[in-house]
Amino acid sequence: MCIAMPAEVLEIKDENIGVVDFGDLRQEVRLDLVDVEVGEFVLVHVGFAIQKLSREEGLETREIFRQVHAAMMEE
Amino acid sequence: MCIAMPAEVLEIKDENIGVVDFGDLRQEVRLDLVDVEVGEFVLVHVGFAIQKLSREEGLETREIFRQVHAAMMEE
Amino acid sequence: MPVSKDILDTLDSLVDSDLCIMHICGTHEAAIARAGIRSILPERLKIVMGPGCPVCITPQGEIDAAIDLVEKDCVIATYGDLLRVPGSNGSLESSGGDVRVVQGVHKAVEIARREPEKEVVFISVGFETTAPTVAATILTNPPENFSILSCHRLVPPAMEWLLSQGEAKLHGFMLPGHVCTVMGYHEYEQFPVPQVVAGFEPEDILLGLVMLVKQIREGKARIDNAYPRAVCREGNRKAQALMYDVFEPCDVEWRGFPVIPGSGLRLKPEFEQYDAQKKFDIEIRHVDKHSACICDRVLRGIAQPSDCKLFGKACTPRTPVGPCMVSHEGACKIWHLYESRRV
Amino acid sequence: MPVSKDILDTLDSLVDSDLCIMHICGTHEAAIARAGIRSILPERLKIVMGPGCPVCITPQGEIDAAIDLVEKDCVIATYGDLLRVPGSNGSLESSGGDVRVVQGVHKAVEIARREPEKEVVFISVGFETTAPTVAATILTNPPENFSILSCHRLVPPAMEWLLSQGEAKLHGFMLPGHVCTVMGYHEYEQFPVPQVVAGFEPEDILLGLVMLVKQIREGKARIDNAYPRAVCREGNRKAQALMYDVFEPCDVEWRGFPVIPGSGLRLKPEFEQYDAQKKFDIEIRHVDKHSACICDRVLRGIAQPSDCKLFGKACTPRTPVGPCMVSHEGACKIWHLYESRRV
Amino acid sequence: MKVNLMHGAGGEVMGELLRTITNLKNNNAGGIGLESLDDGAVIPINGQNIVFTTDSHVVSPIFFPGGDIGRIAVCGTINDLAMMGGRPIALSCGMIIPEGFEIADLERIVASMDAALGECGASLVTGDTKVLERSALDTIIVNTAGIGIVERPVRDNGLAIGDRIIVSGTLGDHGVAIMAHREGFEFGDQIRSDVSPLWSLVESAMAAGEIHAMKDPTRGGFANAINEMARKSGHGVVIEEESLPLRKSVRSAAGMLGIDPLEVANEGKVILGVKPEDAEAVLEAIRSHPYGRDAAIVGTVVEGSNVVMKTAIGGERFIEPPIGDPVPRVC
Amino acid sequence: MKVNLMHGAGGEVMGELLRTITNLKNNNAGGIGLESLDDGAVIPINGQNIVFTTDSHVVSPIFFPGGDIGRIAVCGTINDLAMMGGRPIALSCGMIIPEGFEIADLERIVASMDAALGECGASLVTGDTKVLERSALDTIIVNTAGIGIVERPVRDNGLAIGDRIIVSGTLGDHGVAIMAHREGFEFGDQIRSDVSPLWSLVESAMAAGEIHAMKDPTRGGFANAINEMARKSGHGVVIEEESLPLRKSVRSAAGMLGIDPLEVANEGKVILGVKPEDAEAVLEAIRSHPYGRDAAIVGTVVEGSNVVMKTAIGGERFIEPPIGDPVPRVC
Ligand code: SF4
Ligand code: SF4
Ligand SMILES: [Mg+2]
Ligand SMILES: [Mg+2]
Ligand SMILES: [Mg+2]
Ligand SMILES: [Mg+2]
Ligand SMILES: [Mg+2]
Ligand SMILES: [Mg+2]
Ligand SMILES: [Mg+2]
Ligand SMILES: [Mg+2]
Ligand SMILES: [Mg+2]
Ligand SMILES: [Mg+2]
Repeated sequence: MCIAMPAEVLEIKDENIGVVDFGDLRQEVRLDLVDVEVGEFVLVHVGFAIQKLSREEGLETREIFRQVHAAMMEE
Repeated sequence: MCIAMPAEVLEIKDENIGVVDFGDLRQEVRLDLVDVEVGEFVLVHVGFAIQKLSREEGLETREIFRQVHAAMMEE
Repeated sequence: MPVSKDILDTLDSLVDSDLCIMHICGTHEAAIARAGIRSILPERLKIVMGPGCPVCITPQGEIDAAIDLVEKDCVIATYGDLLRVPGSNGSLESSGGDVRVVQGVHKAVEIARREPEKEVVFISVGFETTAPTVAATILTNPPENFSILSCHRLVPPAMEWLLSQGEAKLHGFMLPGHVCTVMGYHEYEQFPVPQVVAGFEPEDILLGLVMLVKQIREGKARIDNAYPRAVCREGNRKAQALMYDVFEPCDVEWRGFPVIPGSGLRLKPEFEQYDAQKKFDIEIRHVDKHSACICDRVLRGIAQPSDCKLFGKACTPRTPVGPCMVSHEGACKIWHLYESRRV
Repeated sequence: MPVSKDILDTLDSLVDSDLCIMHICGTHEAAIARAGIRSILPERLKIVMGPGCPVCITPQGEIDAAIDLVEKDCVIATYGDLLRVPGSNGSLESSGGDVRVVQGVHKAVEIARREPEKEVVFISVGFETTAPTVAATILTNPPENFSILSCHRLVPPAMEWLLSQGEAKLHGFMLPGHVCTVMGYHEYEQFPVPQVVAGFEPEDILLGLVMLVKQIREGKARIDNAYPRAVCREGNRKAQALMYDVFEPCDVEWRGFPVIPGSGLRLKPEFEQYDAQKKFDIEIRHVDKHSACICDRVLRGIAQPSDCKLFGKACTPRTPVGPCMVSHEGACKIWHLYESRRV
Repeated sequence: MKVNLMHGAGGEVMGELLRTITNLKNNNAGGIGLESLDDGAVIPINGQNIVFTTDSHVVSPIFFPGGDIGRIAVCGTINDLAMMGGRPIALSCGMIIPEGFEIADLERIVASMDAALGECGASLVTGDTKVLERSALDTIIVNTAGIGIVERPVRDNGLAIGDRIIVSGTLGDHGVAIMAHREGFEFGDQIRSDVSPLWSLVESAMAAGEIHAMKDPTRGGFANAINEMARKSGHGVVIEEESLPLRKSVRSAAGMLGIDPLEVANEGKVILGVKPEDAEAVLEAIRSHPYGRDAAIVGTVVEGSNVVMKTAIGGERFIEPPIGDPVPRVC
Repeated sequence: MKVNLMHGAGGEVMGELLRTITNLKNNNAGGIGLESLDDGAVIPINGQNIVFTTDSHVVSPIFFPGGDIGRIAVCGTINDLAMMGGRPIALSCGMIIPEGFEIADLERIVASMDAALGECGASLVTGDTKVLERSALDTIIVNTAGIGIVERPVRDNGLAIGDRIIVSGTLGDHGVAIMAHREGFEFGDQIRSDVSPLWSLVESAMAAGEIHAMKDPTRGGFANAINEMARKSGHGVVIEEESLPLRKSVRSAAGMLGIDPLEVANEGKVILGVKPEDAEAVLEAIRSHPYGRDAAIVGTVVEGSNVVMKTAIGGERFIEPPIGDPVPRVC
């Protein structure tokens, strides 16, 4: 039950509804489970944002890899 | 409610069911309302024989006409 | 053809004044139209249609009751004739229910036996010709899930009512041959008008007309029998007895007529379990007719379809307003099909 | 592609013994298959699928219960995934009922509001990723004609049960990234095995494998996080709180597993009015599996689909015997599609 | 406004629906197009006349005495081509099947199509199959389209004053068989559909004389087809009741069902308008064909705009196109 | 055995049903017949090649972003003719309408058919209409058949080793638009069906180089069509994932719906197998057509018997023909 897609919050309506962009595709999603602001990224599952995404940590994934890789090379 | 067709009784089964011939067309009909024998003619309405037909009286129709006609001519 | 030519010559020589004959049988109307009989009658002889089509005289409330039964998830079994008759709100055909066309009541019982988990209601219309078949079937002990909505009608009370109105200028009546096959014609002897019993072949009808016109000319009022191969004065006593074993007369409304005393048939109390009205607590409501429809007067013989303001305009065979435009034997439909282009 | 090439090179150089990794997420399986990841892994590194597809682990009895609700004329709202899962006697798709595919539980509530004359039951499957969305919705006070059949499952109790069996030779676990997005990964710290949290892009999975293999080589048993842009140790506390406001753990059967204590979620007593099982008096029955189907062992990681006697014969994607052949992410279906031709 | 069943039953009501459906600018490929509402279209391609037609078939029951939906689907299209004077060459077939349909029944239907094709030397060369949910469709639908070739197309609007009207055999057999079977009258094989491919019959009729108009009296029966031919030609037609070929069994059954056998479908008959001098020769040619043994000259084209029947008793009545599908009745 | 929904969804299961339905002796009129199961048939008539094809169309919803059932019904048949290399000339139309259908909707459908016909110079010349009871049918079905002319027919089985595979534009647009609309995802106009008539695009592609095979990736999508082309040609195909044209919005929506955009229908796309030397020229010709702007070379024909995708990450996987219609999912 775990398909989830990242999306950017474009607009927040009352009743915890947000308009988000999945990449050339906008849709309304429920924001009941997260506290977000316009411009932030969320992960959307079954029509609900289930967590905020940090762009920095996204970039950090690559960074982690680079560390792992570098560590390997050192071995 | 009065479409009725003449038919000849070909066979009588138990439970008051008769096989009759409407003219190149056989069908089972109910005989609950009449007492008939094989070879007699009946008038069939909504799947029931509603009366026996007498061949003689059928012929007699024409006879009646002839009498009427003759009487007329005498006038 | 040679015989009918002779009969026609005779009829021609007999009619020397304006005469109007009423028949009261839808099947007579169909036969007259199909054979083009009106096109060959002497000009001064007119035949009009009375309340003889069971579809035409079935009030809207009875159709509505049948549709109520559809909504109670009953399987409706009925004759094809009834399918397209408009109630207040659509017909059985458009009701979306499980509506089955049957040849006769016994086929409806077969459905009930085959599908015991369903309630099967037979919409039981028709005159004395038909009622005995229903009675005979009720007496064969149909299963519990079978019942009927009795909408039967009897002819003589309607004719009595008609004659008591004295509105129409009618010179004689052609009696319904198949009703008389069952009932005989002794019941009609009470009516002081010229009458003839006629069959349904074109020659039967022509012969009936000759006998009736002759009687009228003689200034008599009796019943002649032009259909002796099927009809005798006493009728089919067995059928009559069965009918009155199961049904009893009741007062009932006819479409276009008021409530006519003793003109309907209801199940006797001992057959109550087959009475769909009681079983499903269905009420037959009185429904007022469309204001401009003159079906009632057409059925009483005092107006022709073409006298109706709606005829051929708001009311056509496609968009029937009144029942006379629905039934194959409805005066307005037949008029529309066979007569409107001729005039 | 350049990044993944680097990761692959690293992985190649790291794997110098036979290693078997279990992931427990259907979406991981789908991503692995779609990107053809198994085709580029070092030969000695295997990934197998554990009980991670909610469709696969939903016992037949729960599908049967959903079909019981169809027969009580409920509108069934559910995810498309569930449509074709066979119960004892057909699937929701073949049930002939009013079954609607929805994007999420809130859409099921919209149906209930739009069609107040109907009873709408949401078949609520899913792990901790999904349960909070249902909880949040229940807290918005859905209408009276709405209820849910709770078939949720929790991952850690299943993993605990798996590890206690000690049957499979597994060197490490790839934790379900989106379950951990909601729950964090602190609950998994109790398990003394190498673990990594991974995302779902091909690179995410490869990175997770590198980190896990490295950990195994180090002889450690901790949890590494290869999906930090979405997952932190504590997870989404708001979502967790909502989930436990509405649901409480219960003992429940998994398909292929026995009853696992505390591995299910039921509505708390104060939300009883939304419990379809109580509202419609539905019982979830235990159904014995087809004797030869080894789904249970496939799901426990101790057998491969091709070990099953029925695989590709009696059991194909067209004629699925076990649930692993039904779900898009079922091990047997994926094996059938992507592997059978390769061998 | 919504479509109702009457819109599908032929006649005037159907005409209204057709005006909507045929309201296209791109309706003619240079020959006889959609606007003519004939049995088919004609398209001249490099000096060759291609005839093109289509019909969708829904029949209940799908197997009936004398045929099945497969035979009807092939014959219907073969016959529409033949009505244009066209030799049938190739058919397409679009099957729309409800979920749950028996594959064995499908096999029977396909075998029956093959047999009908074999009778007239045409082939089914392209097809399409759709399966619909049980809840969306409860009966199989078979669409066929067909192409043929013709030198001089025959229209349905070509009746000339004095032309004799020929029907190629007994009327009402198919419609009465279907209705009796559907309504449970249990006549068994006593009444059989006439469903047949008519190309070779039409071919020999065309060789025997000058044919001004042809039409197959399918939906709406003889009553509908003869009215359409008269209306489109701008003439009247007089039909002699006594000359109309009717099988005795069909007459009996129609009596019991309370329907007019002239108002129900035929699936193996053609109505021809023939130059008077050629009428006997054409009749002779048709009668010598196995599907034409009961052919008869039944009427004449006259001035006017009505189809009138001279009844056996010497009366006259109009033959009107039926409104809606006939329903069996008892009064 | 009974027909089930899988029998209508393409792929191997459908193949079984087709074996039943195409089991006819009279299946070929001298050219390419039913046995080839190509996009259409070819019938040589007096030295002229006639192309002939049919499809029945059922779409829910009947009006959707980018088109409607009328446009699909015309384009589907135009495109099947074009896939054979045929210039479309004339179409037939069999409408099967459920009682209660809005006449205004019918008018919209007909207008839309007319517009699509106008785009490619074809005409709808013959038709048939049936109305079914609401209880028998709950959706409109539009069958079209079409005829065209072709000098050298193009088959779907002509792939040769080394041929480049070209797709004429973005994949999955139609199927994703329909599914999203049907399942209430409320994307509005953000994703639109690609339904279009392709004749003029195909005509200019054929003028630009040697085309060995063509097929339109409709039901079952690209995955189904490329497998069929490979299987019928007896070769393998390698597809480069990164070269496949996919609209970003379609990719996003497919992600949300949990479906593979390669497995859903396109209604305005063609897959071509092109002689390697001509591939760039053909690509250029297609790209200069309004419906071909996103065309791309996506793969190569190789020895073997599988369709393999080289994934972006350097892996390999099979592209399999889908089993059954895809269903949206969340896991
Ligand atoms: S024409 Fe119509 S409205 Fe007028 S009397 Fe006849 S049925 Fe009634
Ligand atoms: S192949 Fe089928 S029967 Fe065997 S384990 Fe997999 S799902 Fe079960
Ligand atoms: Mg025709
Ligand atoms: Mg046709
Ligand atoms: Mg036809
Ligand atoms: Mg097709
Ligand atoms: Mg013609
Ligand atoms: Mg195609
Ligand atoms: Mg096609
Ligand atoms: Mg196609
Ligand atoms: Mg037609
Ligand atoms: Mg091709």
